[in-house]
Amino acid sequence: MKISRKRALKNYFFYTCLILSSIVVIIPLFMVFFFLLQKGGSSLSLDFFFNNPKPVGEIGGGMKHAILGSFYMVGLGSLIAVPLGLVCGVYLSEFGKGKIASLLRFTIDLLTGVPSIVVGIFAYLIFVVSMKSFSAIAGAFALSIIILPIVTRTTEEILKLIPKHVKEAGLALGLPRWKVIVFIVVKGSRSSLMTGIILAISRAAGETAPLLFTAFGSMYLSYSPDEPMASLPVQIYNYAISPYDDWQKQAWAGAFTLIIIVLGLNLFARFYFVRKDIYRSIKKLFTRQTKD
Amino acid sequence: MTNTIALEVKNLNAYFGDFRAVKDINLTYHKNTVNAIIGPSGCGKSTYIRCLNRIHEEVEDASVKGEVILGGKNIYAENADPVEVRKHIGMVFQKPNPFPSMSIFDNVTIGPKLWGEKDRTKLEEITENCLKKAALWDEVKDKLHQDGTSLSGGQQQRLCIARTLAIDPPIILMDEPTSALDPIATVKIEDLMNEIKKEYTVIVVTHNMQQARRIADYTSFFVLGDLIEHGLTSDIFTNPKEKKTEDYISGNFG
Amino acid sequence: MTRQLLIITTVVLSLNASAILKLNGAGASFPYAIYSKWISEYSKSQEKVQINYQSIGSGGGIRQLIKQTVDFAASDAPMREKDKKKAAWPVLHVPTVLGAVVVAYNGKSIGNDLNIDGQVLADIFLGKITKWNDQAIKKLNPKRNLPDQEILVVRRADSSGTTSVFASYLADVSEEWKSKVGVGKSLRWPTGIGAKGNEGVTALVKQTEYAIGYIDLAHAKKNGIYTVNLKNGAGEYIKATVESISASAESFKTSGDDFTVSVINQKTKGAYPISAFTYFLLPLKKEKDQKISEVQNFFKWSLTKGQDFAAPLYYAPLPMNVRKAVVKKLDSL
Amino acid sequence: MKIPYSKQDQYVYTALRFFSLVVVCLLIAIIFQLFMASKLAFDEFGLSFVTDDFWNPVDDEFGALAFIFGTVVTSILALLIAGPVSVFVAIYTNEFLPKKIASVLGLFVELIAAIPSIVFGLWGLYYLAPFVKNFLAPFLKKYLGFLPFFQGSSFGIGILTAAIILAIMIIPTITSVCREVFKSIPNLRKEAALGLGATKYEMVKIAILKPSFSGIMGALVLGLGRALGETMAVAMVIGNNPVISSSLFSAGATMASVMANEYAEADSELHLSALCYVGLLLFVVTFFVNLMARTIVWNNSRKSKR
Repeated sequence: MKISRKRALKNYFFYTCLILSSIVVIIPLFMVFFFLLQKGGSSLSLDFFFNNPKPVGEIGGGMKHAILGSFYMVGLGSLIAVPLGLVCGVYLSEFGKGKIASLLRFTIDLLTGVPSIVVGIFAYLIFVVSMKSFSAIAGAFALSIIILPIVTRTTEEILKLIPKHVKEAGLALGLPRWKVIVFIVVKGSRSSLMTGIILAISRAAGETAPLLFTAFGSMYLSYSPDEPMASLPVQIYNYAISPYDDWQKQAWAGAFTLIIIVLGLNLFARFYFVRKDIYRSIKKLFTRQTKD
Repeated sequence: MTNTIALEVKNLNAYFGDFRAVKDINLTYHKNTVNAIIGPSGCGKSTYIRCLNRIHEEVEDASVKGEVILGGKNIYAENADPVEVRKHIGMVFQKPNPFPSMSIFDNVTIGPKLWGEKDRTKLEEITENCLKKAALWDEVKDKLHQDGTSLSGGQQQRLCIARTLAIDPPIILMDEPTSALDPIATVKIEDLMNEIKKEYTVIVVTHNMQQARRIADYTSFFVLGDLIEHGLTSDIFTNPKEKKTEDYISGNFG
Repeated sequence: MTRQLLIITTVVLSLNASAILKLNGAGASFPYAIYSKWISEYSKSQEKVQINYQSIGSGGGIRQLIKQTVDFAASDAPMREKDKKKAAWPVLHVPTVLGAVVVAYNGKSIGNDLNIDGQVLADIFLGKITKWNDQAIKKLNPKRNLPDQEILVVRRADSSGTTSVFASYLADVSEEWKSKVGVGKSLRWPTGIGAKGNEGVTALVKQTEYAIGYIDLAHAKKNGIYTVNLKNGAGEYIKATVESISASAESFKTSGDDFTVSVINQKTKGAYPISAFTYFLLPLKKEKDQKISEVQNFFKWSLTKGQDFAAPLYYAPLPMNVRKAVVKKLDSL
Repeated sequence: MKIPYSKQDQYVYTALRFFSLVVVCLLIAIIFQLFMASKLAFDEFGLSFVTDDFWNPVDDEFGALAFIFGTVVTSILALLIAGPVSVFVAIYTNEFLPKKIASVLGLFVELIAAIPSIVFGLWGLYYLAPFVKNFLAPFLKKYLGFLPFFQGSSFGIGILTAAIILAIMIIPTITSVCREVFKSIPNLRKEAALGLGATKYEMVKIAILKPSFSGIMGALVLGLGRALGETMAVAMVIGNNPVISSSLFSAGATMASVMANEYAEADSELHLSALCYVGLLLFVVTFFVNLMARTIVWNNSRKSKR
């Protein structure tokens, strides 16, 4: 059967769109990368990772406190939001009917659209005003509000994709529903779920506005949850808008670091799942050989 | 024959909302037999078989009335636990559906594992046993840690049967298990049914009359939710009592 | 699991650090660089004190002071009477350095150091003068060859003390500005496009030919951008430099405890007209605690030794007369 | 003691409902706090706040219409750009590229999500704005200048630039979710379509796009959410002028950007309160935009059922 000209043309056009889109998407990323390296590459050194900041004009300042602070607060925030988001996502995809479910779905839709600054103001009113002190906890709480809806939404979409008959097959094994959900549905889509979680965490890691009025920022390394804490985005923000070259360089280097950290996180998550499978099969092979 | 009763169905009705899809079925199944259910599309065969292990009620709006007696107890009694019921009545579905991102080994052992079996050697034993029973062992024994979905369709379906066998249910329901498979795979599954009836009671819905003839000891004929006729397979196919059955079998109907 | 471990260890670690006195301050972003420099230098001699200053904006700083979430605040503009009433204690305004608003523009054919007076500047930002070769500009720069091009006004989009100082200068020189636009941190602008932050205005002016905007001194110096010479109260055209900005406060007289007097458009010779103090805000608690006295020590240090660090960062140090008056006040507390 | 299985499921269900209610309460708390904070402005301006496009902090007169306009226009424009591009990229990576290259491309796209918005903002200011001013705007003006959207002169920053930045920022979200959705479609169906003699394009249309419509919509809503609430990057490049203009080259302002611009420095009570009122309105706008999206999904799924 010969394909008509019109259909062939459409097909070519389609291909062109696909390739063009992919190129167009990658260009900004590389431009930003280039931009960051060009402006901040020269201040990427060991000092940058192992020193605390120094004032303008002194060399050797770093962002150790901000890197650790970001890890601390994003970690704490995801510790709250990821499990909660997974639970809500499961609820929506598995029991998605009924009033509470539609209320929740509606809530999540609204939460994804809350500007980060409103989240910051909210966390400020809840934690900072009542504790009379800026704190890392308040920052983590604000970040968790950013993470929560993204995790919930992606979890719902991903779990919905598991065909119904797979769930029924699980039930037919005489398993209670919750076991089917946890051990078959959720476990079966864990690597896809990771994508959503990483997406959420990477977004939270780059947010300035929710942290400005909550974690506040600090010039020192701090580990206590009830004190102000530095974070990469706040530090980047402060330095990027300053007129001094060495601070601006630090800001770009910081942004570069942030992206690399997220890249590392992403790769780690992917590698983790792959490695586990490889590890298992190697172990299996080994045990079989000794048995024989 | 020293047949004892495996499952007894009394006045079973199944509904989708107000729609009655299965009407007043009364049937008795004997142990160690293969029982086929045939009938035209949309006749309620699948709905009926799904009532037998209480999967039907997982569908939205669906409900069941009547009794199904298993080992002297009604599985639809108020205090009956559907989960417990399904442990005793396994099911294989129309489409092969290995669990996603799970190895062959995990697919087979997930049932026993979640039922509390932790001993690794025992789980390995179960895997080997069930895969042998499902006539899959020789094909997969070297790749137990590959993803279950990497197998071919026929292999996947046999994997699903092995998975069901792993929880050792006395009764196994099969809902058109070969409809998605090629003839060679179909033959393998049919042989398998013949083999496992030594230990299990099999109830199978099939679209294919020849298949029923080849494998079943008893056959029931359904039309639009009604049980038209039930009897020994040889009787149904050679000497049907009802006109409708005869028409269907000779190809004048459905 | 690893995360939990991390948290437990960090909590344990943090218990050891409590011997150090920690002070938090928040507020204006304009003096962030000099304050962090001061803090760093000051802490070299004071190991037991950790001061943390974060630039969350002057308004934010004042709000934190009222809500008592910080030990001191900083602001580019004095607190308003309403806010003073809301604070639990009286608040002392301590001037720290002087800042200036510099009018920057882009235009190779115009050349650097264009002469502008207040009236013309107001008319440009009111949208009344729209071309570079307008008669009013020509009159002030008779020797220049001014291009027949539209002026693009770039202004701050975010609320800012810089805008407030700039607007108070324009209101001082132009009745029309006073009545039509007024003074505030964010305004309803008659013309122009808004960029965020000094950084944004600088970038936009640099990128767009024939644009004009207002920025702080450090951004202007660091970016090699053209700036105007502004006519001051004494009738001279003055370029913004650290010295000319400091000069604007030389004739400053305190009225008692109040250091919040405007230094805009002074008649002092050599004074740049759009200058302003930036302040530390010190809550005068009745019962003095250790924190407050440490804050006071830090303030005193910044007004004496600290002043030497200002000029290299393009902040104008306070003239001697102001320093003495403020230190005297701090000593009397 | 062993809990019967049906009870176990019940407990789990109750727990799930409980956590869901916690999240719902969180939203209520946020809205309540915002409402309390915006009460002053609400009492002062009432609903005319929504219909006035007058914003003057000096005289304490506020109306949010221009911001609502800016938010809706930039978000929808961003979605129009990012939606097709993301779907294309998702298809290309999933169906056409070899697995290794696809995962690298996918990784790159996800990395975009990690770039802090301030970096995007400054990059947009230094690179994108000049590009728009010198190339894109003249190009659009030349070929589409008869449309009211592409008239007037462009200074680089403005609604169009903001929408492009937003589009770049939401692409990773939409692409990643779409990829997961497409992944779930069985190969059998794609092969069946190809087997019928369909071209690749037709295969994608029949076997991929149609069945995953609701998933794609879900992805778009997620992206839209981010576009509506983005602050810093937009504030850097939109020009921040609360005016309503039909030209995409002109400066505008969004609700989130005005909050970011003025919240930190606002010192009059009414100004602060008006900003919170804007925040509250953003909820309303988000609600309506989502409602629209959901209606589209609902209509479509009803159509396809028929």
